[in-house]
Amino acid sequence: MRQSRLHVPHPPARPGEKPDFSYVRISPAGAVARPDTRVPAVEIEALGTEMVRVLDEQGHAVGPWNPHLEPQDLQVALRHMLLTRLFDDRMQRMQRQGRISFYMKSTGEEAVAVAQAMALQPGDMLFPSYRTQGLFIVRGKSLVDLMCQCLSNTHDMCRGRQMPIMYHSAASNIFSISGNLATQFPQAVGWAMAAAIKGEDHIAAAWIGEGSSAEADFHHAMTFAAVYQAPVILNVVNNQWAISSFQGFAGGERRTFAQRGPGYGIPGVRVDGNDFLAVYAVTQWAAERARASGGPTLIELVTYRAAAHSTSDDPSRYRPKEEWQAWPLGDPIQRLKEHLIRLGEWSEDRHKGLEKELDAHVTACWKEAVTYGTLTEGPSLDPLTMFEDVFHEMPPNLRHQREELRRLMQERAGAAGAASGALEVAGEG
Amino acid sequence: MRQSRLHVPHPPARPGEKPDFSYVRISPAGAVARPDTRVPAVEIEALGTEMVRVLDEQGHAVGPWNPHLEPQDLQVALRHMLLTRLFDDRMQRMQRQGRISFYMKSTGEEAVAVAQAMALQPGDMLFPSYRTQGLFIVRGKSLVDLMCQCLSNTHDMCRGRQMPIMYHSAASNIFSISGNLATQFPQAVGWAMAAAIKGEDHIAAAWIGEGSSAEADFHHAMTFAAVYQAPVILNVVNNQWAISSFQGFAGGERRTFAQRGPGYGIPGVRVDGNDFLAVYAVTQWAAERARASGGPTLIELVTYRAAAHSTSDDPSRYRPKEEWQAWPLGDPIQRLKEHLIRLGEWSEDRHKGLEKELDAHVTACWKEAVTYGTLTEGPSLDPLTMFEDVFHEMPPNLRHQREELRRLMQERAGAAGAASGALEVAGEG
Amino acid sequence: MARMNMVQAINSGLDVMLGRDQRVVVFGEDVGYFGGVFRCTDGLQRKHGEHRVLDTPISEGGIVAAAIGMGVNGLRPVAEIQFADYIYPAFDQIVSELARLRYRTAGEFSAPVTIRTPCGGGIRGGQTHSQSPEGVFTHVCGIKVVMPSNPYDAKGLLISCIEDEDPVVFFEPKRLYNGPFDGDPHKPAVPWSTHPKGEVPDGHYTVPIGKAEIVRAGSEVTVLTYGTMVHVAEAAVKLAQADAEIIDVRSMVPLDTDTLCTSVCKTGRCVIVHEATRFSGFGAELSATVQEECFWHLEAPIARVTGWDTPYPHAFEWDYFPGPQRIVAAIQSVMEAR
Amino acid sequence: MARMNMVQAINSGLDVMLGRDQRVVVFGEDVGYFGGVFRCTDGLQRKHGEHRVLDTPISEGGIVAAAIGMGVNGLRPVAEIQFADYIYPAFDQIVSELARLRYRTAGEFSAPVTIRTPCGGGIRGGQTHSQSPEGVFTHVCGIKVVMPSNPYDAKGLLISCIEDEDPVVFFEPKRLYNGPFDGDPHKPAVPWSTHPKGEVPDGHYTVPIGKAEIVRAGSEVTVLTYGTMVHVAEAAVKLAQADAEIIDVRSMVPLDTDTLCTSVCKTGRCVIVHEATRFSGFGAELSATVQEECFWHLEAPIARVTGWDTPYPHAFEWDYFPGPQRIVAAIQSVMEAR
Ligand SMILES: Cc1ncc(C[n+]2csc(CCOP(=O)(O)OP(=O)(O)O)c2C)c(N)n1
Ligand SMILES: Cc1ncc(C[n+]2csc(CCOP(=O)(O)OP(=O)(O)O)c2C)c(N)n1
Ligand SMILES: [Mg+2]
Ligand SMILES: [Mg+2]
Repeated sequence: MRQSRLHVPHPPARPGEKPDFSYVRISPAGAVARPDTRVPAVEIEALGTEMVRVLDEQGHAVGPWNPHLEPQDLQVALRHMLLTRLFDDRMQRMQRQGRISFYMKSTGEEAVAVAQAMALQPGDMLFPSYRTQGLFIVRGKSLVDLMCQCLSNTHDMCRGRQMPIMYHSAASNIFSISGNLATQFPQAVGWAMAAAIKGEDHIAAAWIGEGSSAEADFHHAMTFAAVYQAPVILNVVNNQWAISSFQGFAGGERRTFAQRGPGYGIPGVRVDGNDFLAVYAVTQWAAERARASGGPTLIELVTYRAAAHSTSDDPSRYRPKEEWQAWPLGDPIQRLKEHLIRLGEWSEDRHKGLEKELDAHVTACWKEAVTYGTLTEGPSLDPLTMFEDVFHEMPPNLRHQREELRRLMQERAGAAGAASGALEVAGEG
Repeated sequence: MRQSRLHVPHPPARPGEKPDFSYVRISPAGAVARPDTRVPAVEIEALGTEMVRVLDEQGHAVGPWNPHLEPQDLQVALRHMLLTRLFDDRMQRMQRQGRISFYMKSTGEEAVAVAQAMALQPGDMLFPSYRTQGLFIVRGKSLVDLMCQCLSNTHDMCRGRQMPIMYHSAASNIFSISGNLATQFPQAVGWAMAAAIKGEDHIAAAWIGEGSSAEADFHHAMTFAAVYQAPVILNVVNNQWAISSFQGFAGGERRTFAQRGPGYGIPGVRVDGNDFLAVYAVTQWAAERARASGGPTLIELVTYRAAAHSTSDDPSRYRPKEEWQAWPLGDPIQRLKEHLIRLGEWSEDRHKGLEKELDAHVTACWKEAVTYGTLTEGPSLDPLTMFEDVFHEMPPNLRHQREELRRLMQERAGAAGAASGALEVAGEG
Repeated sequence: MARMNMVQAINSGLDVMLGRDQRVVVFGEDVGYFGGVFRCTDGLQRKHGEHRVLDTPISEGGIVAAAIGMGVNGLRPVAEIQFADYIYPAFDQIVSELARLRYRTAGEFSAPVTIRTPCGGGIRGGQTHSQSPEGVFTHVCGIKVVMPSNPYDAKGLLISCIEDEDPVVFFEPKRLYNGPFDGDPHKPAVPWSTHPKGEVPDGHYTVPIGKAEIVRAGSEVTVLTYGTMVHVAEAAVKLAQADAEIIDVRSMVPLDTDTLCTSVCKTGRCVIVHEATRFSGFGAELSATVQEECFWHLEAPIARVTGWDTPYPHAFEWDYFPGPQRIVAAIQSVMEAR
Repeated sequence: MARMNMVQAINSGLDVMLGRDQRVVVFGEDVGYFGGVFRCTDGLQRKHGEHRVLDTPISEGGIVAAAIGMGVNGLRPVAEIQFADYIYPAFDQIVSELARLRYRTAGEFSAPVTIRTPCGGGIRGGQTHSQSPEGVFTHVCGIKVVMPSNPYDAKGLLISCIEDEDPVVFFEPKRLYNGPFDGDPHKPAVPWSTHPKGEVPDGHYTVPIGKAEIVRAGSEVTVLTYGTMVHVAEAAVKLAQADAEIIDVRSMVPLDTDTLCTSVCKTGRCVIVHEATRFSGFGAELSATVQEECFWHLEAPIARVTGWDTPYPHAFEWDYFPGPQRIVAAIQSVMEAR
């Protein structure tokens, strides 16, 4: 056969090679203009190639995108991000100890979910991905609840039906994570269309990874959002990796992901995803635009997946171990912390104190969570509940199957002992 | 409920209203620069908003995109386009007479398929849509073959399995039309990837309507083409309508369809689809680019669907009857004809002569085609063939079903008379 | 009470629900201004406004995804997929999302979406306008699947679907839009106005999901069928001169096992008829269920009469279609067994 | 001859075919450099080059579409869908295109694509990493469907699929990747090296598509099953102390009806076991077919042991999984009938 002429993308570095992020185009902090939120998409295409940044190398907040938040707000943000990280660390450890079956960290990307959730209103509906646990933390979902989901225990919001991290919270206006990539993107658009149809002011926001942007649902979301000018913020979190595939395999070699927007007539904004202030400001901008019937915005959040893809993954097989250290946009927590110190509103001591406090909080939450059972020990959900919620009302075939399982369980437990307990449950579904 | 804030696109005119094509941005003929085919996509984004045009109002070929074709080639082109139109007209009449079950015309869009097929090489693989019959005509597929397909008769290339117009031709390197919109777009990319993997020089080209660009497969095609820099030309035929939905419902209100390209890092070129020379030139440009490993090109061909969507459709229900007359880019056949006359290479008389000749040819072809049977009369395919080609080799269940049908047919025909005929067929599959 | 064909009945069902419930929105390709390629939504946009009766991009996946989001946000979306043959691009959204949302969120979220889609053959539509993919959806937990066989049921069932808390795929046998069809394409078309089920109340009423209907009572053999084939089966039963009990399954999920199996246990013989291909079609589930429930009453093997295991061929429509001849043969073989 | 687990056997099958046939290309998400999330393609890119073993965008629809185009252009694509749960975005390309291409072009075009995809539960994967969607594909005319239950068959069948002129969906029961699994998650894992089917030739060989295998001969009852459940059924048969004939269906389309029905006609009793949900699952087709062919020999109703009709629940995996207890109960009830 003749020489192949196929172009096959290559990441800048594989294990054993020197990390190289020269492909990431970075604008200086403060350098990108902030257009009015009513400006048509066609006039602001540069936002898709530049990178909105507020925090400079010295930790100052500079330029037109500075959201001018109060120090208290920044302290709250720092707390949320730190809590997210400590929660992630703990859960990963618990997975390693065999207490939960699986986990996915958001380490290095905490600013994305935390800043965006803070910039939105409580009535805005969030369509999370599996790496936006910060949304739940900002919206006040208790860690115990999140842990109970990961434990599939008696307090599990999913009643044992989902793998760990597939949270949701109707009360917090956060939609459910399914495990199927990108599916929630066009659903968020539908939600936003409904808000518009009802004449309501709430907007929707959705998150996917850059790798997932190759799925059909990205296109569905963009098309419907553009056609109906739906009040929605569509976020692509470009953390450079999709399991072992670098962002070039999703089409990031030649264009930014934000640049997909203009092709649909949707503004695309590229932002330093590790800059809390920039992420906050850009989200606020897009939200204001959407709320004022200005239509959707596509935001690309440039960040780096510092941890393994999941507890099932070993990134040292496909990327240099020290890539995270070489990442030019740093660590979002470190950067916000330095900014607060620079403002005179924070100190290393206070930071250590906060870390200690939050770590204790995580410990306390975990202790409480496991009292509600784990996947293997302690109180556990009644397996007969598995037949509920398939439909609003249980149809006959599921009733029969539930009875069959009940009999099998009784048989297993030894008919005598189990009978009374199982009969109690019978009233339930 | 409060006032809906949803944006619902509106076509410029509905029945009873005055046609209004002011939304179609038209560049003067000759005005758009022709970049070198090796220029990176990012430098030629303007090609997505401008409109490449060669034929001016006076019928002169002007500007850098003039492909400088020989008059003989232009005469061949005119012949192909005219034949396409006359073929369409005849088949529509035959459908009205109940001779075939269905038909779709390409009236007003003939330049698209004819110019593009002429600009490509015979070894290039074409992935047609149902409105690109001109591809088959340029590649020399006989009208009789096309008619036999529409008649589902004994010579039907599809052996009675497809509705009319779902042609294909392996010998002509034209892929099959399925009826499912847009599916062939990413298949063409796969074909082109294979060509690249094999180190071959052939390229692929595919066509979809602007309405179909909303399907997932558009995104699949664009992503894979961009990632692997596949040698493929992806054509969106924007004929303003998708059955009753104007192009705004596919996202055409704010951007051109060509502009989708740059978001993926793919050049997007917008061309006057009714200007044979411009379509030829743009296709040639994209083909040269692809063949030289320059990767894919997205072409938007701006044209107008002059006829009904299909024989099942009545466009007077949803658009002004006189829209076609108001279409600012005219009729591709008329325009090429005028150009040839202006060149001194054609005349009204010759045109009339050609029309007559081609019409007679169509008549002759039809006469021949019906000798091979129609859906309702004359010789017909053996129904038992319907079990073939489901698989390469017929599995047992299909053999049984074929036997069952054979028995039923015998029963119907009256056991005695039919038996011998049916036994003959038995040897076949 | 008016005489309606099935298109009018569906239109009326949508109209009634758009009028009664502000949450109902109706959308799909060519559904809005034009009123749908089969005219099922004719006039509804004019009457209820273009924000409640909408055209959409040609994107079945996007249509269902948007419907899910709307359903989550409190609307009652009724989405049209122009042909059931084109429902597959939406398959992931239906299977992975719509059907599972309530389950995976333990009831916190759900989307009461109705997906209407014309199915079936007999209209010279070839392989991409004739499919009957209902069987595939019946294997998906969490989604209901129904198919009416007449205008009265169409309207009543559609209203039930829109009011139901669960998602439903509502299949419309397009061969029945204009009249009952007895399987003989050469006979003149019969309009619904001549059929008792062409009498349709103007206002609101429901036909319950999950209930089969005994279309013809009989004692010798049970014919289980749905959609277009109900009428073909009726014609076949007349030809076969058998005292058959014909049951219109109507609701595939949930399935009215009781009605079905009570009948078969009574008659001891069963013929299952559907237009879809045979292998792993819904008839397989019907057969398996009946066999499990009625084994000791069966006097002959359960027979299936279905489309052949090939794509739907344009030219051989009437050799492909499981018409009266094949049903009669099956009834006879089942009756003659032992 | 080497000892291989199922991952190694699949890897070896791909390696052999990449080596023998320049037309073979292997691709999918994380398949190239990394070697696949289950390591089935480990080392293949290094050995055969990155133009024949490729990573792809995360786009199952695009993957299958590209495979079709490549197949049409003379290659023999082997595409991986990372989990069978994620095959639905490719459903339209598989059903409407891949399966129908040969038919609709009367054989002029075809695409000999193999789609490999890990399926099934038992790995704490919850509802989106445990599904068994094979049944849905068996209803699609024009595509073959196979599922091996051991390393030897996995490699031999995979090679047959790649060499086959028709498209095939090749399901890999991921619970079996590292060892046979008898249904008891509390027992220590057993490696394939202890199992006779863990002996796998290094080079080229084939296991034919369309042939079932009698895994255990017996006379009292026939157990029809495939994939992971073959081993669970073997364990159950031991527990039940029944002289059961266990048949590994292996190839669902085409189905080896002869082997299956010969056995049931002999034993007169039949239990069907699969992991997928029951309603309209592939067991329904098996039951219907057996019933049609063996009716006069059946001494008891055919029983189905399957996943419950719910999505696959993470926490209740072992109450959901149709384990030995349920199979034993079914065998006993079938044996005791009458
Ligand atoms: C439809 C679908 N295909 C494949 C997968 C398997 N998968 C899970 S995560 C992942 C990578 C996603 O990468 P990206 O979108 O960049 O998000 P990130 O993990 O980087 O946050 C893949 C392929 C899936 N969950 N769903
Ligand atoms: C997947 C799919 N969805 C819907 C249809 C029904 N349909 C056939 S043609 C058509 C309109 C297509 O419009 P466009 O892509 O603009 O092409 P044009 O007809 O204008 O050439 C529709 C909706 C289909 N064939 N396939
Ligand atoms: Mg990523
Ligand atoms: Mg169009």
